[in-house]
Amino acid sequence: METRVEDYRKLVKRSLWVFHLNSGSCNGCDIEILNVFAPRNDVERLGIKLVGSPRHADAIALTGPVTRECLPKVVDAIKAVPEPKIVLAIGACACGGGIWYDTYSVVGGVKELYRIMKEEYGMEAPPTVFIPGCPPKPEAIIYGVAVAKGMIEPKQRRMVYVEEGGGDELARMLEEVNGLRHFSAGFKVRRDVNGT
Amino acid sequence: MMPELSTLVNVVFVVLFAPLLDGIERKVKARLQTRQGPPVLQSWYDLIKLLKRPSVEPSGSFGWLFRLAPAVALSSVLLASTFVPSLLARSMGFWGDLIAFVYLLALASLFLALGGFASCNPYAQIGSHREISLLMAEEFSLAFIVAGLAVSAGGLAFSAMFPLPLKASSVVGVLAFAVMVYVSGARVPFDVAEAEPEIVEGPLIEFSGRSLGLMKLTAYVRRLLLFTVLLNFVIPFGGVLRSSVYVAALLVLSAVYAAFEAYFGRFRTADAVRFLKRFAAAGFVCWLLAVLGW
Amino acid sequence: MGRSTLEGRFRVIDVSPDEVAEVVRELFEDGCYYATGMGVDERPLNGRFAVYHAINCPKRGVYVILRLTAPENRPSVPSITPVLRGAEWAEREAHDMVGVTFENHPNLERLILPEDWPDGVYPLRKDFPYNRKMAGTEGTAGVRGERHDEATMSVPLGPYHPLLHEPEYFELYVREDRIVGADYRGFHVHRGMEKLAESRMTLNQIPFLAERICGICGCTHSAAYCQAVEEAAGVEVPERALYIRSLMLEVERIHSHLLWFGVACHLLGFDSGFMHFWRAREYVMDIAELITGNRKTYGINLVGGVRRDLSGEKIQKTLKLLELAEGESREVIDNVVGMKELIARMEGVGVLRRKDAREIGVVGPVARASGIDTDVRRDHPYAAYGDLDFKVPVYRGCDVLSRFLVRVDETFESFSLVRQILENLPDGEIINEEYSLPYMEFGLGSTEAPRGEDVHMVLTGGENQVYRWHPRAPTYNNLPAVPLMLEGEDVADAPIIIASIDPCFSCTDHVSIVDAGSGRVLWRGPLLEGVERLRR
Amino acid sequence: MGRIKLMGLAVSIGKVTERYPFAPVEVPDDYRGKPVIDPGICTGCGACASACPPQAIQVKEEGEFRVVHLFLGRCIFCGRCQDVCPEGAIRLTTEFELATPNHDDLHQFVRLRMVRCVRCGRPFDTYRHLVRSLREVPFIEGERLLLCPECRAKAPLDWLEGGGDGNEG
Repeated sequence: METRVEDYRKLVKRSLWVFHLNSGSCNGCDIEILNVFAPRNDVERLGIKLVGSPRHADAIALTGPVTRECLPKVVDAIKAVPEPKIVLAIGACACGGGIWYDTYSVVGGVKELYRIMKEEYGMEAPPTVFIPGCPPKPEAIIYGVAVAKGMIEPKQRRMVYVEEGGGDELARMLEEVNGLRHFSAGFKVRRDVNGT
Repeated sequence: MMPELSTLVNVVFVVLFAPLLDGIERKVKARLQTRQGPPVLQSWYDLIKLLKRPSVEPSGSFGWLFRLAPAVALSSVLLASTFVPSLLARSMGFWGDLIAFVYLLALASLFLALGGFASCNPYAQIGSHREISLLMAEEFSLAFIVAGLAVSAGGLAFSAMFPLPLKASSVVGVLAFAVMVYVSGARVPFDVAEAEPEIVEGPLIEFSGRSLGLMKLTAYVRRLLLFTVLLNFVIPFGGVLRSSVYVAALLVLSAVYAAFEAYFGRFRTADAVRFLKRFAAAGFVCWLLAVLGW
Repeated sequence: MGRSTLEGRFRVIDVSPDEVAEVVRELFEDGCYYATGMGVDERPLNGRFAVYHAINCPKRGVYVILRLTAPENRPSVPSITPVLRGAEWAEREAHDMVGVTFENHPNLERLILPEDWPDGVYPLRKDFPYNRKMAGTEGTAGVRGERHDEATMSVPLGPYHPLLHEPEYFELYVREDRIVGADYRGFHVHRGMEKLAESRMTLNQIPFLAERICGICGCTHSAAYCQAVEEAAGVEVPERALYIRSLMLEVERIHSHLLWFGVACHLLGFDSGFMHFWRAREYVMDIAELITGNRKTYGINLVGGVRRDLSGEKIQKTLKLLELAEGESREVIDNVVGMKELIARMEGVGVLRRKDAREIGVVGPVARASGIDTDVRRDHPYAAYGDLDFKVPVYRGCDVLSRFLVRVDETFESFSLVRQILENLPDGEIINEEYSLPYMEFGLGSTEAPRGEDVHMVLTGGENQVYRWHPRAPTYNNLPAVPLMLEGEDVADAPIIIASIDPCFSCTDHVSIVDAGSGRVLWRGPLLEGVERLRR
Repeated sequence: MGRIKLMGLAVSIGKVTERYPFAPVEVPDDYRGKPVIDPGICTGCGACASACPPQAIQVKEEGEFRVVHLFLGRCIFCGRCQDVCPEGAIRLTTEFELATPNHDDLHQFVRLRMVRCVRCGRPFDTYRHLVRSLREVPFIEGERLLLCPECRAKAPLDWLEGGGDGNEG
């Protein structure tokens, strides 16, 4: 797997042709994809070109949550791109299904798509670079492409924070609270107070 | 130098330089669109990548024709390049090399179209249709121009025509030929066969990997050869000076053509064909002048 | 129920099934056109299904909402399509999604849901869970359209085609490079949005959902939704908020039109034009990023106002960027108009006659290019447009060029509007959050999106939710005109003609549609062909 | 003529291409970029989760812990979480370089310890949220906050019936 990615990166180091595959996106990401070809960002300078035929492509820029209607066509288009290939999942919809990730007419992002591809079509999931954003700004897309080409080490990392401390802390906390209120600690309920 | 060796040098030069020239054109266009553009070697990078990738054969295609087309197309332009003096002034000419040259280039176009038909993709078929109708329309003008120039130079061999004698007919002929070079280079507004927004690169849609690379290389070489013939018509001297003037002129010519291309909208097929039919008049004038001996 | 709101921008009238056709005919003869319609499952409230038809009367500045109901056991109401053609899709949509039958409808085919969707399952009924995934059924395919003869070739445009950038499907029937017929089939971008809004979402989450109906003109959708709720709940929106809303709507219009010019140039083979326009557009994107924190999805509208204020510094920066954008766009447009071969490819192409335009009920620049003087900003003033000064360009060429010119004029009107807004920005609060949401109150919000009239209807629900939300994007009204425009044209002109309505399929497909424009029975098969041909 | 002028315009403007990714790019200070939860402040109250339109933030309970899970892949960067967070624990940064080949990198988890109900022993709220609530309500109310909602609902009855000590746990 690793070597495959390495080979791929070597192959597309200076020339990466991308097929744009919209699987039911709102257009936001699609226009930003076009935007990276406009003068301000001009990714042609990095050897990147948008191609109209999946046959010519080295990578797929996938946008949208993959609607139920699009699913077979998306699978076909992915199939039509010759190996080795990579998928750039662009935007919140492609990365995680977006705002409609769980509705009746949406598959819900590439993870789900790959699951269905494997189960129903017996296809392996291609390596994927996730580019979150809604839509990602053009620079974020370029960053994603740079990550895919191995030009940049991604800096986004999984973060897990686990709160330390345990049961003893309750007493300390309550002391603190009670201290603030000039009451003694304890849980006695005073029944004689009105308004409880 | 021996003609064989010099021809070999020329062929190698043509193959190496043609993608570079395309890279330069891309750069020029980019600059005229206020953007940085790709590195000048970009077309080479693209080609190398394509040649490394496998080619996929679509299911419904005529396999053998589909497989054969890129190879035939490339070999015909390469064969054509042996007749034309490019970097070095000597090459393997023979008495009818002009005719052979013209038809070898046409053969390359034809196989591009046939490859498109063979892929059985509807866009490719429309593209191939357009390619053929354009080819027909081009032939008409080209026939007059070539005939005019041949009469003017007094022979059908390149050796007689390079350079052309300074006559009214040759001036008109060269100018008309310059336009034909633009047209058959498949440039906007005459790129109807490959129109990306309409029919997705037309005949090339189903080609991938190696065969796409060969097709692209064919197109680059074709353009370079057309430029070369045009320049040979006018460069009057030989030797080292010729080589450097040739390369410099090639760069200038290609930049000018690229600038034109960047600032034109695409024709409809019918408009393009109509234009070419009218343009045949220029070829006719050239021929007439030549016949009259001017 | 049975109330009638006599003031404001709309009026709800309960009509009986017997009189609806007559009422609709009278309205149409009065110059009104069909805006949109929705089916509502009101069974939990009163055991009935309801259909709301919204009819726009621009002359009177009011939307007339006709409400029809039918009992649960016999969900059937008379169709108004025979009287008003524009209602065809809306009625089919209600039939498909809610399961209301329309008597005498000429073509009550499935419209939105995939062909393999099981019969008798209606996603917009209240008993359908929004996140239920339905397995497909076999054997519901219909008959394929019959335009094929020896000399006619069928050219698929889509579902994946560089022209579209969205998965949609046009099938052109071509004889020697001439288009003899065209079909459109949509529904690829149906994302189940309406159901989602009434199930999982709360009142102030929906603006963000509405914004994602379309990534180009999202702000106009969220504004229309907020207006609809504000109308329903009677929320007073602070003056400053209204101005900021207008500001973003105009910024959006500029960016959308510049985008369109660029795409039009690209489709005409003039890529440098694309580059020039998109360079100028980049300043507009910067303005949006500066004011809202994102280039595209502004996320600025909430019910009751807007989320972000505008500091003096930002206003100064905006004005500076605006000047750059306007200067460059002006220069580029003036020169592009001077390029003869581009103009020649737009002139006289894709003609939509005024009469057809009226009947179909096209909106926005498409209508204005066919000589119909309509603009929601002027006819039904909303946000700050009542205070602002602008012209509505109208052209009579009926062709692609006129649509181009309408957009040119509009772009520069918008530049002036942005300036007016920034100069006259009133002080004060930007949001009013002190409101209470009534139960089952109807609201309608409409805006002039870059592509035309955008209408949202809302029925408020309890507990910070909506009971029903129905957006209708402008492309929904414009698309039926495309097959008419295509007929008899050169294949090479198909892209620019389709693009000339500035189609936004994701907008339309929030519910999505299919149609042949000619009432042909459709089949799902050909949809796959384009890609199948690419398959190994 | 138009085309010559346009060409001239292009030449006079020159090249507008930025050097990104080889040079950084400026974004406005209030750009809506990556949301970050400050795990030291978050109390796990769940306000963000209920405001989040795509449910990119979800709050779940896993045994002793309440888990605030932010899934960046689904985030639409609207900033509603920042609007509604009572603690200011979540805010949007200007960071937009989020691309990664690894789906796991798109998740942020904040696991907060929960308090057990003093009566039935069921974990029902985070320490932090409880402490905060205790500070804000009168002390008597505060003691009731140590009960889980169910026990709390029952509590007044117990007292009226003379059930005695509320502190059984």
